Amino acid sequence: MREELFMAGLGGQGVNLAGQLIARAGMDLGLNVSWFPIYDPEVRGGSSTCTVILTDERVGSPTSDHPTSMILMSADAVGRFADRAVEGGLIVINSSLVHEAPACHACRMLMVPANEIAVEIGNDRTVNMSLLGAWAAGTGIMGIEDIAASLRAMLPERHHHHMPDNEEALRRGAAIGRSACLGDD
Amino acid sequence: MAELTLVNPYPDALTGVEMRYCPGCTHGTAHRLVAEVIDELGVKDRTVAIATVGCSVYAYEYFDTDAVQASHGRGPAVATGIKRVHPDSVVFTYQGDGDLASIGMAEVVHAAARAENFTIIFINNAVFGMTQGQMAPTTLLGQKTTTSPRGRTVAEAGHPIRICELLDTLDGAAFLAREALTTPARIRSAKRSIRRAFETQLAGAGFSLVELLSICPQWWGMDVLEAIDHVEDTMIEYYPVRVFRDRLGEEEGGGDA
Amino acid sequence: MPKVVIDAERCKQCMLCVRYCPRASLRLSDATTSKGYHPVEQHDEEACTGCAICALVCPSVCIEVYR
Amino acid sequence: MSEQRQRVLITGNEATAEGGIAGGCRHFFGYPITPQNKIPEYMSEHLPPIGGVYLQAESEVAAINMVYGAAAAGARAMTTSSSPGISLMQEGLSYMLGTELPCVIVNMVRGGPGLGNVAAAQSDYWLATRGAGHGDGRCITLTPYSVQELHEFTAGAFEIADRYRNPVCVLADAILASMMEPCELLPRREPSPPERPWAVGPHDPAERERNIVNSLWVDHNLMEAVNLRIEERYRQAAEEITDWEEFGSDDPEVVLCAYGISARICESAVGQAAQAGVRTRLIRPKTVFPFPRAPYARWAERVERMLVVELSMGQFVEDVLLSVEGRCQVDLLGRAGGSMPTVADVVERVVALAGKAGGH
Repeated sequence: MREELFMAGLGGQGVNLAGQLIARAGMDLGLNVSWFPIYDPEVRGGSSTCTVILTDERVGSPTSDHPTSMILMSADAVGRFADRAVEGGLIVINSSLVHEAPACHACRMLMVPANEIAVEIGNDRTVNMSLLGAWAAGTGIMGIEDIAASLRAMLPERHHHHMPDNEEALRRGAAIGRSACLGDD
Repeated sequence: MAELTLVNPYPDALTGVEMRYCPGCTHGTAHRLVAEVIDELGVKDRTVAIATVGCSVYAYEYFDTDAVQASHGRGPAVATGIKRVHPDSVVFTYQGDGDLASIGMAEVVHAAARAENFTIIFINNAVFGMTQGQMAPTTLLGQKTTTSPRGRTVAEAGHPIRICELLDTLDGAAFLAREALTTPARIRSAKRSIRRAFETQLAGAGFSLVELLSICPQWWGMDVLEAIDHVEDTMIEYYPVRVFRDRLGEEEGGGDA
Repeated sequence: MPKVVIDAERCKQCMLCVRYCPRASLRLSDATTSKGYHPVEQHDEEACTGCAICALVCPSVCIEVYR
Repeated sequence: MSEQRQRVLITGNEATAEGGIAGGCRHFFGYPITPQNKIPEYMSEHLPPIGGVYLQAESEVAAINMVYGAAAAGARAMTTSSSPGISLMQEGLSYMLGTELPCVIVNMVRGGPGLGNVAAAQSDYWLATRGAGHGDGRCITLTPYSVQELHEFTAGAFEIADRYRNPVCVLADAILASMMEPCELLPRREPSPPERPWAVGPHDPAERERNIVNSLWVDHNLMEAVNLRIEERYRQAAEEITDWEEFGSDDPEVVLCAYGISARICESAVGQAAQAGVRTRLIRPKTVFPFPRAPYARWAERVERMLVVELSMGQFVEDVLLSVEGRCQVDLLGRAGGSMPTVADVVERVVALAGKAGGH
């Protein structure tokens, strides 16, 4: 098993923290993991990217030429990176900022209105969480409770009052992920 | 007839190795004064001398203390490292004007700004001696050197640097003085300042530096006595001899003793 | 009577002691050191007060003063 | 949280810094430069509370000379930087070689030459293995390829530096510096370096003569003696600490040669090449000075081709060439300036080489 997750979005969307949560959860599940920010030298300015490798073998390269899954959080990210996904891979897209799904027929797409969900929950900081929830449900590698546990572990104590909002966002994302997967089948 | 006693015993903090300096070179005087102060303060066994690069490169052969040979200009950085490992050591660097005021300007300024608790003996003879007479940052305007053969001009080489005045802008400097190794009175005064600098360090008060106006008959093209007069008549005019800062004295509520 | 002892072999003939001796009791000798210098000698022992100024100004640290 | 071996997800920079502390370093002198700023940041947070010293120098030139002073005074001292800063430290390193002092420096290599960029590169291989400034000395050079190894190698570097009285360079890169991986932390060792009878500092004169830390030897015989002593230590080090890892097929058609981050790419390529029908084996040095010549010499007898993958235009390959001594063909896949080959790039070259090899 080897999952290569690539994440990209705008600065401030919590791309790197989201990637670290996955890596941490993977580590706690006993997998070999790596997390690596910005490997593409053309990634500059207001965007940020990271790559997470989850595997039960040696991690090898911490970068990924053709990710098995992607979480793309902005229109810019979709435009630049969507076509790198491996055939049959999963792409989770923040449909709040991306109105058209990319023409990538060989991939499974999950459209998650992450900003709207965050507004409904009443916490802007949860945008990345619904996307992670959808990714978890879409890949089946880990449960949202694993992600919530690593968030609790990594979040400074003073921010723990945000946990319920984050868990809610994870659940809503996962619900979208599950329904879409059912639809695929 | 009363028994005669030796009034100036050879300093314990000097090895006795014959110093390889030119006739009349005041490096020898400076070495002796520093060594006498080390003896008087009884700190020889915890003193580390930092020899640098220049005519005094062999300082570690002359001072009978632990010693580290530093690269050109880096004495204050090396001293910082030692002092941070052994705060109870007594550390001094011995640097010339090329070493301190040219290549090592950053190190001395930052050591002073950090209030590093060590002492710098700064020999200013306004010329690079060891490399055979080139212009130093402290070379006076009009002074001929092997790289200012028509005399130093502002247009070509800018102005000489006054180190004490420059460091006097930094809060971390606790003792700053400029002395001259020319006349008996000035040499006595120089020793008082050197002692004060070491006392400043022993009190943990911060950075101390004594600039010693010195002669270089060889590269000034003068005999020894002419060179001494040159310091008195010309050099002191640009480099005033005085105590710039004595924080220990200020704390003691009095002026310079 | 005070006494000045000069380590002639280390004297480099710089003349600082000669210049600053308040009693003019020092002078260059005719001797030659192995390095080719004429070392300083005390020619007027009667005049010497043992003030040690000669030693104070000597960069070669080669003068001992007894008093 | 106080168990001996805590497993944490941390960046390479943090693992390096904690490795230094674990190795007994309590004196850190540094100057900020990307991509290793997390190291001085970490040290500034963690050293003072345990009685250590963190000092931000005014330049890399000053930083290495502070390390020189601290090492002369007997401390386990360390500095870290990235390529342009390491260039500035060459003078100080040369003095430490000349005075036979131990220290640890870490170079998180970035793209160059010049100011370059902050992407990963391996173009300081020569600087690390041949460099250390002027004169006839070198840094013992370790090449970790994971966050765990950054941690362990940095900690172990102090032992090696002490044993051979020589600066030890941990040579990594911008990716290893910034990536996060699980890392089992070593317990923090007390700063108890071996006896240092040569160190300067306050002492009882009845117990030892004064110490002089010096590299000025005008008498060429004395200067040569220093060099011969250093050379003898390198010979010893070659016997005692040379280290490497091999991974992949026991009957390879092509042997891959890479260290550090390139070895990570090659590790993935070993698997993908197998899927493409080509058997490969990776030889990955963990030390590059001393260089593990033996495995290269051994496999050179058994394969026709080796492929060297490095993020530089042919530096590491020279040590491979010196090791195989012409017994097999050595090809180079080099990228420069912060660019990296993909796993697919490596596999493509391997497949092409295997084709050639089979054709003989």
